[in-house]
Amino acid sequence: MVLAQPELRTDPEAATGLGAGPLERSRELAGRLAWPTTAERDRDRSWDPALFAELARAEPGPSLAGPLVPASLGGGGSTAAEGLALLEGLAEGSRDPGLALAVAVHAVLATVPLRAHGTPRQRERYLPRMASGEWFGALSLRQTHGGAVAPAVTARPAPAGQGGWLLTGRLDLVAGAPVAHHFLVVAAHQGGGRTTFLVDRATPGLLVTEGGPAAMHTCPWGHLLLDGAHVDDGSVLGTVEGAAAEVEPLLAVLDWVYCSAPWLGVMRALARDALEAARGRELFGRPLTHDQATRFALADLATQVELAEGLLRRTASRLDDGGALPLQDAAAARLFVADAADRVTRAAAGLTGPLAGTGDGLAERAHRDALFLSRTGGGAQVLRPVVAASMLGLG
Amino acid sequence: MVLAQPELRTDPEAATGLGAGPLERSRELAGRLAWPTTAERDRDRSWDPALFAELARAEPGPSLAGPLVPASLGGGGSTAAEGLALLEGLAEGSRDPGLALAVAVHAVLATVPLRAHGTPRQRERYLPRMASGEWFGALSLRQTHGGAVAPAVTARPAPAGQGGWLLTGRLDLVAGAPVAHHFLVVAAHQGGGRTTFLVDRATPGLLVTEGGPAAMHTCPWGHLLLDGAHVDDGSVLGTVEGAAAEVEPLLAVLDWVYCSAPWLGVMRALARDALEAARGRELFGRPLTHDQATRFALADLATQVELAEGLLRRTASRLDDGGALPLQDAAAARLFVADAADRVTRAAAGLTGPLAGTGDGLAERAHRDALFLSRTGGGAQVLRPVVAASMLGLG
Amino acid sequence: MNDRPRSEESTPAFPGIASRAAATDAEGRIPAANWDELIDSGYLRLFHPAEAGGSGADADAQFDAMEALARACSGTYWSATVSALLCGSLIATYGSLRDHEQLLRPLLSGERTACFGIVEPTAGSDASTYRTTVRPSGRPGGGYVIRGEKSRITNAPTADLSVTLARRDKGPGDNGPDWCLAFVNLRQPGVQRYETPHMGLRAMPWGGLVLSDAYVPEADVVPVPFQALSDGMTWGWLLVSIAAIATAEAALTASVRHAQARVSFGRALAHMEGVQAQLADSRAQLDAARVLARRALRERASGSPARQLIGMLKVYATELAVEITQRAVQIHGAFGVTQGHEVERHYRDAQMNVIGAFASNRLREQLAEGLGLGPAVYQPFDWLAPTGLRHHPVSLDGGTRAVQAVA
Amino acid sequence: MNDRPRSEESTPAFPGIASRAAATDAEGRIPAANWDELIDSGYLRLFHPAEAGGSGADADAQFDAMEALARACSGTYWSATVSALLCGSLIATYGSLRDHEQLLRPLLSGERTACFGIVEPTAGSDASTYRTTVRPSGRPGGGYVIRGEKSRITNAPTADLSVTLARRDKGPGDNGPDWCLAFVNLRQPGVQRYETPHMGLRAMPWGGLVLSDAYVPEADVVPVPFQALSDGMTWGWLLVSIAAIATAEAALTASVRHAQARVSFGRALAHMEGVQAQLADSRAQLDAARVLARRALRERASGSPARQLIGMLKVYATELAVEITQRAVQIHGAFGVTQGHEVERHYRDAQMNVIGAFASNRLREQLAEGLGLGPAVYQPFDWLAPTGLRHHPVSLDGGTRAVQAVA
Repeated sequence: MVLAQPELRTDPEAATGLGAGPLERSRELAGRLAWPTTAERDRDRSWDPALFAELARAEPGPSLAGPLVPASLGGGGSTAAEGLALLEGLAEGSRDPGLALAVAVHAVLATVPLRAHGTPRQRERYLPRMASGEWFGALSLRQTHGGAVAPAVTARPAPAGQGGWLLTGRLDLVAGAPVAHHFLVVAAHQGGGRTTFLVDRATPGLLVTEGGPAAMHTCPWGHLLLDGAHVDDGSVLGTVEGAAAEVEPLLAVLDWVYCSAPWLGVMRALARDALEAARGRELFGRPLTHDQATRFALADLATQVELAEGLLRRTASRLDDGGALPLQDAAAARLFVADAADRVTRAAAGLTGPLAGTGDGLAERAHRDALFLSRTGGGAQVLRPVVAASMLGLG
Repeated sequence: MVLAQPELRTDPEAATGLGAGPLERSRELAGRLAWPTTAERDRDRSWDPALFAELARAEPGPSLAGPLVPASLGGGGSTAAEGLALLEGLAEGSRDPGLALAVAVHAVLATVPLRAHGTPRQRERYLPRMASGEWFGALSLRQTHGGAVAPAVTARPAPAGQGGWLLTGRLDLVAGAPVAHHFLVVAAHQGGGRTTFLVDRATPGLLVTEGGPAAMHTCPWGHLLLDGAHVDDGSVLGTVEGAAAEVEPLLAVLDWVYCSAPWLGVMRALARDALEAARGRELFGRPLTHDQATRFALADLATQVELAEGLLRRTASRLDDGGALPLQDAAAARLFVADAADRVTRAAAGLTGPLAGTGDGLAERAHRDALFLSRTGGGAQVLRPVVAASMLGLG
Repeated sequence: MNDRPRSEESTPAFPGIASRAAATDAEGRIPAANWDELIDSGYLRLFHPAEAGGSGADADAQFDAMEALARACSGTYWSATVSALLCGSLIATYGSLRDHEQLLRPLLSGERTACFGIVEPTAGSDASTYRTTVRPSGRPGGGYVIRGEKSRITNAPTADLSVTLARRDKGPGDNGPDWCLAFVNLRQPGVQRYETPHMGLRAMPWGGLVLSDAYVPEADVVPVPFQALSDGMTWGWLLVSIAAIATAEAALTASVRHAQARVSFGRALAHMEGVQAQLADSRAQLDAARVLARRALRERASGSPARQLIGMLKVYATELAVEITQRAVQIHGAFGVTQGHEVERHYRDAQMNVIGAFASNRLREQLAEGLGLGPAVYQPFDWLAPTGLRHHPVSLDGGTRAVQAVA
Repeated sequence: MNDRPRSEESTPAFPGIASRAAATDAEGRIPAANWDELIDSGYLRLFHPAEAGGSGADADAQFDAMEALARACSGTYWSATVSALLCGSLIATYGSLRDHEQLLRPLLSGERTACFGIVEPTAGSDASTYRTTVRPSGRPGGGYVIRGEKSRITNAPTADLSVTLARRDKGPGDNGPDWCLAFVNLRQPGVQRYETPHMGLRAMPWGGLVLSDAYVPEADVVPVPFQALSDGMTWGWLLVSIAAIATAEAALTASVRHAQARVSFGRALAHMEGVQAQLADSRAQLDAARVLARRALRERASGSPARQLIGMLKVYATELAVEITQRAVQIHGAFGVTQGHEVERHYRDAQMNVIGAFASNRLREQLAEGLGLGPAVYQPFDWLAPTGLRHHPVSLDGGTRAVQAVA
């Protein structure tokens, strides 16, 4: 398969004042290291540990494995906005939403709760090794929208003397499971309160199996089976029964913002592909670029990309400005980005896929994976009530 | 994989007065013979000749291999509306848009032009064997919307003494190619006129290779390479240079109507799946069926199915009523069905796929294949001008 | 293809009504000449059998006539069709020819008009909030009186008769239904009316009735179980759907004409693919709506409730007409928002059909129930907080709890 | 979050203008009290630097004030902003402070208003069809006269000054541009005006100017290459976009209020997930539009043409506002189509913004060009017949050719 290297576009950050850098560097890196094997990894549903290691240790610039980990703990020390840009660039360069999702889950969703709610001991134990890429952190995407779905894991106190907790239940949709060193698991107590636990892979009573959804094939997927798995008190992240006020809303915001981030890059790549495809086709003996309806579709596609970029970046930058982001703003941004991704993938696929059987198949993969995006983070059925609650003063 | 047999619904034909029968029989047959292997065939991109043979020879009722072939020539002798119903039922029972496409191409698109424009000799040679399923007929879906795309095959007169024509060019998107006995090929003459040829697989200078689009995996796909392939005068279907007035508009109507037909069945299956999925899920501790937004989505989904059914069946039945169907009515029906399929697959996938990894994966397959539907038959870029031309008196 | 408008020869075209449509809209009332034309055309008689004074047209002829009138003037169509078809059918269905022929015949001859008094000021389609009540008059001659207010009612400002949904003031031992239809003569003391100015369908009389113990003869109070009434209402959904289809067709026809005539940048709009795309999409969608509408009318006219089908039609056709009139405004540019231009009127009219009869989302609820999802279950919106997804400003450094108090 | 409306303390709220909005719409003209309030608020001065008589507000303050005024009364906003921002900027950009300060200052003080005379009756945005021409007056004192007709112009019926796009009647040896902006005093003989009634923004004066050799002093005719003018026009796109955002926000706010108050079937609408979905989608989309609008205004105010960005904004924001006002009508039910209700006004106003300035599809053409697809290429729609896809009724039995002659 002979493919042109993805064409690079001037870094949009330069225009928006985020400071040149992370997006462009990560895009270049991903285009060089990941993109050549993207179509293959997607077809084989494979994860390349060496590729991740390379992405994690790439110099210079913020680490892709731990951009939001403080520099003092070996991380990139990046701002929230820079972290967003890194994931945008990763997806745009690699043209691989699955890889970018795996990185987002490890580098942001599994990491930031430790930064935010970890004890000093937990932070020192986990964060440096996560930021270096040595330890991969994983979690179930069923647990990133609070208690909207009934908790699948329960916690009960371990027998007297033993201390700690016994966890029981099953989790699917665990992004990173096959390669993870440890997992974030939210478990419900008998009274209904929920606690977040750090569960190491080696925990007795924990079984990890492979298997995942019909999308995002380049992300390593698995299931967790917890059969009275014993975790000690030191594995509690945050407060016992405090998840609903601590880790759960944080995970929701992180999913809504950072799992959306790659799609800004994917949409830009699709917009470029669609333009190229229109330039290359003829219909009725005329270039397709002369067709007004096609021109309109491309104009709308570019507009969606611009709108999604603006809203999501603005949302992430609020985490830097004020330090606290209302949940509903993150939900609104995700709602918009998922809808834009749906529109853009359909419009682009209308011009480029699935007839050709040429290229790296981004149109088809993105069309499939955009559906996944729209169903995760709770989907519209969770996002809309979260946004509406703040408008209506209810919920 | 343990799956429930698709639930059968009362035959809608009974209500619409088409007479009970073909839809229900073909759905039952396909559910029994094809559906158990659908997910597997899709995964492996495989074609099962034994399955096709069974579908072709199933008794009683109109043959699935040649419903529109007159009974005197061994076919089903069905009406146009019954032919539509057979394909609806095939897709609904098999839950396999790719298989239904392959059957539609063979049994209708490759067959009806012979019925309509074949010489008695051609009809007698081809139609009985096609109707029995012995000979599979194939063609490129690039050639079902007239000369909208530049003809990829040229015809020049064979050297004096030899007689006949030499065909040169390449065709991709040939549905049925790997298993076909012969092909319908439209070729352009130097002066621009176009002729339809019946090209037997054994023709010297014809090379058939496998390979297809990133969708409709259960249809056998291939490419034709014609390198001065010699065909005699008896292989001309219709008039020399007459394709634009004979076979091309007919093929367009057949594609627009009969390649859309399976989607009525697919949409019904998806609507049923979506209802089931909503019934089985809980969110925020409440059944999803209590969620008003979900209820609205299901209501709209059912409405789209009803609208698409009504319009497409009405269009097909005009071929029975009056004997002549304006091209633009078929184009309008396809435009509507492709849009409905897009809406229904997205709505259904929003409720059933792609997180589960359970079931037979219809939601994901249909989501992928609906994109294919919307891009074939010329896509909206061809359909809209055809409809608009008749409204505006231009074109 | 009979899912396209029939040719002018075979369908009453209402040329006078059409020629006055802009003026009728501007003046906000239906001129007498329109009623004369309606009467002469036989339109009002189409929907009922000969024994009731009608001409008993078949469903397709009814459809053609309805679409033709609605294309000519949607406000006139609404007023006439609510009276002759909807109110006429309610009287014929729930009343009896013996007792109520003298109410029905004048509606079909055009001597009188009727309104369907259902909605009340407090709420839309939620009948549980309705308070209008019929009780025995206590007068020597017997009969009943009715008291209550009906609002946002087509023809209320002008009608002679109201087919009125009311509660029955049931005496002890009365085990009859809680509800009735009362056929109320509006030309009597105890009836006040008011007009409600409205965005579209301006010619259509629309407003309220205040009934202050208005008299109703005993025979004109027909007890009806509430559920039984719902079939009668689908006539309303159907007539509104056909109004929407006609408005959309009129807007589409105007768009084609404008596209053919209007030159921009050296080309008629008709040559622009973007315009072609809008026209073609509208054509396909409107064809689909019309096929469904003909089928629904056929089923309804043959006695089937066809409730699910008509509900789907109402939702789709009315929302589609808004979309098509919007495209028409866009194709017409500034002309389309200039008062007096046909398209400006269609745009305002189209939205009325979405709201009229049951609004779309209320119908979607019923469609969902018809799909087997069970009746709508309302639950207070208080289920978000326990999930941790409400009122939590989030910080990357764990400020969640600290900020929570502020939220 | 500064992509939400600011709190009332920090932004002029135009309480009087807001309180009169329904009456202003119903009467179809802007009352003098509105102009007094505008002048007092300093709104008209925001967009220009002190040396031109302005107050030089930054882009975010401009945005907040524009949105606040447009929410208070969209018709008043259009009129005031076309005069002070659009016409003021055209004068400041293409004229000079030395020559034209006396034209600009009264616009910012509110003593006078201006209109932008661009479109002509024959066509919309296609300047090649414009015929209005400036030629030397031939009078002893020099100067020019202008002749032509401009139509569908905001403020034309009332303005004191027209910033007029016109052709230059070039004498021999004149190698200057073919076009000019003529600053035409409309209070003189040779100027006639007319009003064009319009669906929405009814308070906004809208209509035509007939210029019959009206006099223009020499200094007030500014030759401009046509291309250079296009940057000035983007101010118009921007002001319309902000009108759309404000109308959408107003409709959304009204919807939230109605949903909280309105009880149907025993529950406030606010507790229904279908209503929540509509509100949430509107919120997300409107947030995205506002982020883009603030960015576009910042870039434009800092001197960048930001043409592509503003074009995207105009298309998206104006079409979104139509959608959001439609949802508002649906949430409000019959209230939303009752004249005098805020939402009925927003619904009519919203569509004007799609049409106003360049219409959406014309802008999409320009966006496509900006994406590198080359200029629009029009070709007669005659390319279907050779493909075999026109006029071929098809039969399964090969009737094609036979029937073809009939088609």
